[in-house]
Amino acid sequence: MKKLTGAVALLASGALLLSGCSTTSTSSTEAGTTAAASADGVKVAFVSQVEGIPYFNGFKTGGEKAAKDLGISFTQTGPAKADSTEQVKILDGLVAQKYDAIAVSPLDPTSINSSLATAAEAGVKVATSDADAPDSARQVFVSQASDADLGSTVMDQLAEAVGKSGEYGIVSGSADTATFNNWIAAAQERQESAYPDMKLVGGIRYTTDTAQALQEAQNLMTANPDLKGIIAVPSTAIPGVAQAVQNAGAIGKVAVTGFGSPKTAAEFLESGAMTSTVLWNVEDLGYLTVWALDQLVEGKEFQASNTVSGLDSPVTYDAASKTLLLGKPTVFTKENYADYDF
Amino acid sequence: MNGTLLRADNVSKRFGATQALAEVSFSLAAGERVAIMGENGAGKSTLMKVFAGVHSADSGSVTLDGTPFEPKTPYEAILSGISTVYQEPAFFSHLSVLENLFMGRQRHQLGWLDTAEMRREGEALLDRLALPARLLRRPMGELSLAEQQLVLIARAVAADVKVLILDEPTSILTDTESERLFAVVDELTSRGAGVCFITHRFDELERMADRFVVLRDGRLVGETATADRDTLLAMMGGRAGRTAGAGGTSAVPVADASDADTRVAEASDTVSTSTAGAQDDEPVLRIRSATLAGTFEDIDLDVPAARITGLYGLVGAGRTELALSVLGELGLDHGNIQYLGRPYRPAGARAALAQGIAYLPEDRKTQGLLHHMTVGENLSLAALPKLTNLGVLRRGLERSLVDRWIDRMRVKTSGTGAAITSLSGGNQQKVLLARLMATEPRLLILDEPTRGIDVATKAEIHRDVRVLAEQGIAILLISSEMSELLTLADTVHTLHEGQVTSTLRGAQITEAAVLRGATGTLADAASATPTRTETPS
Amino acid sequence: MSAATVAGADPIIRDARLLSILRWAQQLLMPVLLVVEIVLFTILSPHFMTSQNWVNIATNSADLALIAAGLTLIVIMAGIDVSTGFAVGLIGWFVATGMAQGRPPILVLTVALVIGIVIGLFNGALTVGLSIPSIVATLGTSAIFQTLLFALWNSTDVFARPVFPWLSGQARIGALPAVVFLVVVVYAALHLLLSRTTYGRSVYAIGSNVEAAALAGIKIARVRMIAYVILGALVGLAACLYSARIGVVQASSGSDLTMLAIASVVVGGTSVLGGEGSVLRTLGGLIFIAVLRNGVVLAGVPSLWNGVMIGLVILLAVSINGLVVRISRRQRRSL
Amino acid sequence: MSGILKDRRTALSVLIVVAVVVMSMLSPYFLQVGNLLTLVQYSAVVGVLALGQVMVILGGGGGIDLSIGSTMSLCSVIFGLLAADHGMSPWLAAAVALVAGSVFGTLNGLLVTGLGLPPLIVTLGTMYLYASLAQVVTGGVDVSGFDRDGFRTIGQTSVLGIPFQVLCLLLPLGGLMAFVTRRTSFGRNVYAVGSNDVAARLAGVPVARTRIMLYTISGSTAALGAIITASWLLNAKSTAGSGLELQAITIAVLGGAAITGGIGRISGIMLALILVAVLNNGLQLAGVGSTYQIGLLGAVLIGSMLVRARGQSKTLVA
Repeated sequence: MKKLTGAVALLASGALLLSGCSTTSTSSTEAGTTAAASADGVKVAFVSQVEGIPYFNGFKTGGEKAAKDLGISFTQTGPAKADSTEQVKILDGLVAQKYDAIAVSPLDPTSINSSLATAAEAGVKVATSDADAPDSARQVFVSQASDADLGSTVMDQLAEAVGKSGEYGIVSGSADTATFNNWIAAAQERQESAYPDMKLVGGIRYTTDTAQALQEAQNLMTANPDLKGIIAVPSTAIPGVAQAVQNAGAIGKVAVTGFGSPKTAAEFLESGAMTSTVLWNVEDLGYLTVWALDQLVEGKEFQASNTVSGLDSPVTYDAASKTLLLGKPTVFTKENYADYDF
Repeated sequence: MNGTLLRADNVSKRFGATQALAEVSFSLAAGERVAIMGENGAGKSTLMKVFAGVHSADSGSVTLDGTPFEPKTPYEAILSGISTVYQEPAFFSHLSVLENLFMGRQRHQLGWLDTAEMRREGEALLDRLALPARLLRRPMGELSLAEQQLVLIARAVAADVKVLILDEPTSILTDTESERLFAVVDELTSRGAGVCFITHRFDELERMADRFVVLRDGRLVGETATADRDTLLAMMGGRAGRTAGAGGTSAVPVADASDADTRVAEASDTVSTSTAGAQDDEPVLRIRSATLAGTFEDIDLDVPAARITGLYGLVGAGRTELALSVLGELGLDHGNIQYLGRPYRPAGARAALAQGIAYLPEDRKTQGLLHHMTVGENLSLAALPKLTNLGVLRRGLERSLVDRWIDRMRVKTSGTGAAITSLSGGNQQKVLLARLMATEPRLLILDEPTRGIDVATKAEIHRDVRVLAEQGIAILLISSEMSELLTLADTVHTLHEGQVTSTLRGAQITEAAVLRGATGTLADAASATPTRTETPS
Repeated sequence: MSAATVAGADPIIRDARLLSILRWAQQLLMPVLLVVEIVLFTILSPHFMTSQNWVNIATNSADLALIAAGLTLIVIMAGIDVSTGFAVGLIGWFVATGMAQGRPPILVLTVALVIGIVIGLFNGALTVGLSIPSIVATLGTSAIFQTLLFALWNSTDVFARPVFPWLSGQARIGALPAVVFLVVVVYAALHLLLSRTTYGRSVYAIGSNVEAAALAGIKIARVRMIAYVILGALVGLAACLYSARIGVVQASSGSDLTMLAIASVVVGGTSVLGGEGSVLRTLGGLIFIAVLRNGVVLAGVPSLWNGVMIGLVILLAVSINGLVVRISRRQRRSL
Repeated sequence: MSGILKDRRTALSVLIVVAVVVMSMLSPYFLQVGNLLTLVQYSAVVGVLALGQVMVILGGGGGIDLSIGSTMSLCSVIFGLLAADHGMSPWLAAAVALVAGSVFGTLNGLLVTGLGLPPLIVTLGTMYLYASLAQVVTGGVDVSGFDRDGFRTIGQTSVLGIPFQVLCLLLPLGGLMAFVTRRTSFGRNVYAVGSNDVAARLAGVPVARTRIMLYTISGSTAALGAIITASWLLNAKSTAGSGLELQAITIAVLGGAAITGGIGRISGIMLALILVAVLNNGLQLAGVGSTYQIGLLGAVLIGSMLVRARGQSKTLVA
């Protein structure tokens, strides 16, 4: 009996292990290399903040498209959970694999600096994209939209939905993600200057996952019966907050907007629990990032305004802050979300 | 008497170097009460555990009701009708008495407990042993040891029992409680069950059993139908010639001196002759009116240097607790202890060791051995403070200390790096004794130093202890083994229910006197301390 | 059994009385703390004592309640399971996927229960069959479940409709959410199982003294295995509730439930050393923690303080427990 | 064969060789010197924590420290706030953080031994407590701005090509622990207490003091982990240590420490650390995501327990 159970357990754990491995080899989410291997062997890579969420999937789609257009090879990878230590490890691993250029979306502005410096010393072109590390050795920052633009856009959306007055709350992601904090700060600034009749209640609620976001949103509504709107910051908070509004039967009473990919928000845009979500065209951002990396590898200078063949509008470059700016934020609503696949 | 119920033929059992049972044949008839007698380590418990399914015999056969009986687990034995109440019982201290009574054989329908029925039966069961019904709901762990014992007896009786085995059931029971037990036993035997007792109490023998079987060193050495104390003692100790005439000045019995080292015997003689002089000296340890509520009361005890002071008492008499209180591991409600002529406050085993008081614990396995460690590590543990330099071990020093003691105690081991578990029980015990000796103590408290040890090693340990006393160390020897005390002790104090009942010196140390003291029957020895009135519970 | 215990007369009985008073205090601790907590929050926030808020508390902790109930059985037997959270996430993925594909609800529910039981059997095989310490075994399986969930999730959030509408906490029976009745039924059933059946007695017996239990003929491996299966089935059920409540399954789904479930059991007063405890105590601990997590937010304390409160309550509860054990040991005069 | 299996260190060495061979086949970059050096670099933090954890486990009595990750987080923010916001020299702040870590550890030890509480639950409580306190004092936001006085030396420089934190912290600490456990009376006491605490007490070993010390040590190693991370990332986070407690326990058990205490060697822990580092890094290079590494670690943990369970049952029966 004992031997049998032993054998069964051994088999089972072996099977689990195998299934884990086989899934890995078939799924190409975190380390997919575009089929179009380059003739000149240029390899570029991007380190995301967290593996595989729809947002970074969209990024990858764009990046792969650019790699194909440019005839280079592109790899995207990232940590399983938002953890800067993991991110640094991954970056170092890529340097060891002798990539020509690497872009990172750093979780915080300092952690990766030394690794970026080491990479630059080793002759790797380094860039930041999606989020910045201003004091690092990065040669360019590919910015989706300025923090100020994003913050004010989301606040404008909310103000419009609630009629420019009343109480609102903010449910954010983990407190130590710099970009989230920047967006929130910008949104609050916009509210104070443009919508004095609106009032933030309950402070900023930090959450780590969807379940917690759900509870925080619920409690916000309970503690503030007059609450008219909620801003949900990252993609993990959006389903939780919207679900809470939906569960409470408060659709139409409490407006939800936030920063999230249209796919994450789709259900709720459709049901009306969310009025809109603000982001940028992340596929374009991926495209631009790979293009920028290629430019660096080729040794080409950025112009004040660059025309990128795969993108609709020209991209501005600020030489002082070494920043490429994709453009204005995009607002996704019930009407247009279906056009985007991320 | 309707024929044989339980029968063992030529049963042998060996544990390592110890022959626990050697070709023992034994039978129990229906309706019969048999007392199994013998000294500690004689094999009584082992024989009973073979019946109870705890051990399986190496050779020989057992039959129950005429059919071969080879229980693989204790539970199988219980199902076959053999119930056992062990000396150190296993029960569920968190659960209520009711749950303890019925664990494993609850009244139920499809797993659904019939609590009302069990409560009725439980009350009846407790009533048979004169226990109040209110105990049923109390957690077992909150009962007194005697109550726990009675509940376990009730539990054993409740089963459809053919053979009931009781291992020292009455040692912690008061007379009234014992009487209830006997009444229940009578009832069982009248219904055709057989009962086996293991006991040390001579005063109840006639009340207890129809037949007496004596084991010695794993062999069945005699049977008798009369509870004649001298005959039984003679069979148990194999020293018939001595017990009656133990009137010499030497405490070392002649019979045992033959297999002891003559040098030691001589030494013992010198010690004995100087007894009078030593009496005037300040004892190494002087205990006055030591009391720990509910455990022992008003104990006066002197442990002089270069002497072996014996403390005899049955299990539960409070002997180990007294030792632990002196160490400071258990509390002391009041009392006055002097050590080396100065007031002494017990502050734990560590402090005691630092002052030269070493304690050899009763239970080698749970209180002595470091199972995962080597012989050397086990041996040097207590002496480590002396073997370090700013906390760093001085390995050379440690090795030479270990080698010296292994050599001196003649420990049989493949090396100091051998696992302690690879040694025989006797050699493990020698290592533990060496551990204490390496600290160079002034006072050595030995608690059952030879329990469960083979005869040859036992003799060696006895010789070692004597040599130690000879070197001037004060030794307090706690033992429930009569022959050990008779062989070694210069003075014997008997302890009964937490009180010193008699103090025997030299010629006064006879089995009869010791037993009288330990069983609470009025001590008649001249030097006995006045017995206090017993507190009924 | 310690070798150094001894019987005495009156003092022991007196000590026993003192001890039972302490035990009584120990049992009253949780209700008293709960009342204090509720009064405090009612004063601090006008929105706390509202029916809507209580409904929120109840629906938000229903899945946790189911896990904690099952875990209580394991803990009474001196075991532990630190894999429940990711097991919920893993099963939740199957539930959400099944519902998204429009499978019949009853089938989805059955699949959830079956996977839960398989997970329970797997944990059981490792700890019972192969005698791996339960903390180590479930630490390992937790990592494996996490990875499996991640592999299945494969970067795609799965949006789930409730398996049955009443599982989401929306449906009411009278004024109460239907899930509350589910929780009550599960707790009542487990309470009866523990207190009124031979199986329940065996669970306590194993936790109290394994050797004595073997001696009493209890089939220890089977009893422990069944407990893991019960926990597994409850985890499966909890996964249905969880995915219905949150509405989405992601890579980290369920991860926070593990420690909260253990905390509920412990705060309730079930001893991790085994032999003592009940699902009713767990329910008390669970309500305490759920109310705390809710009330702290309503009272305007930043959510970052949550852990401080939970940590302090765990330490308080376990300290009182420890004090009782310590005093009882002193009274028993054992080493 | 069973004799070889019984010594965990032999099995681990074989596994390491196998893993290195497999990994170098999976990725051509694996066996390059630069990679091997970065490989060990990441082991420093979790290695330091595992060394603390194994001490607690060795001490027996159900000893385990679930709070080391949280202690690390709390020490990290204490360090960060002192060095960045209060302008203290980072080295002095690091010293303060070490003291703070040992205090947090001692608190665990006092609760466990003083009140005789189960370590699993005590450290579960302090795990919540310390992690939450770290969040509360910083408001959850990272602290940075202490890159002064050469503080980055610890995490970002190399000596003789070997990362500083490995050569000058992890290896010396490992050596020190090995020395302490094998060559000092304290170490002997640890094994004695873990093997049989009643026997140890009766033989004059200060059981409570020894156990409290073990928690103090594990608290200090957590603080050391916080300092290394802070220097490496130049950023002090309130979540710096989250999740590391489980990794540390895993490495300790994988390295041969019996969860019941009294058995285990520091050398085994170091080997387990290398194995885990090789697996993590190799899979990273082979493009396997870090979540799969977690699963593999879980499977290795269970697998290693199977070997132990079989080996042990043999020795126990004998």
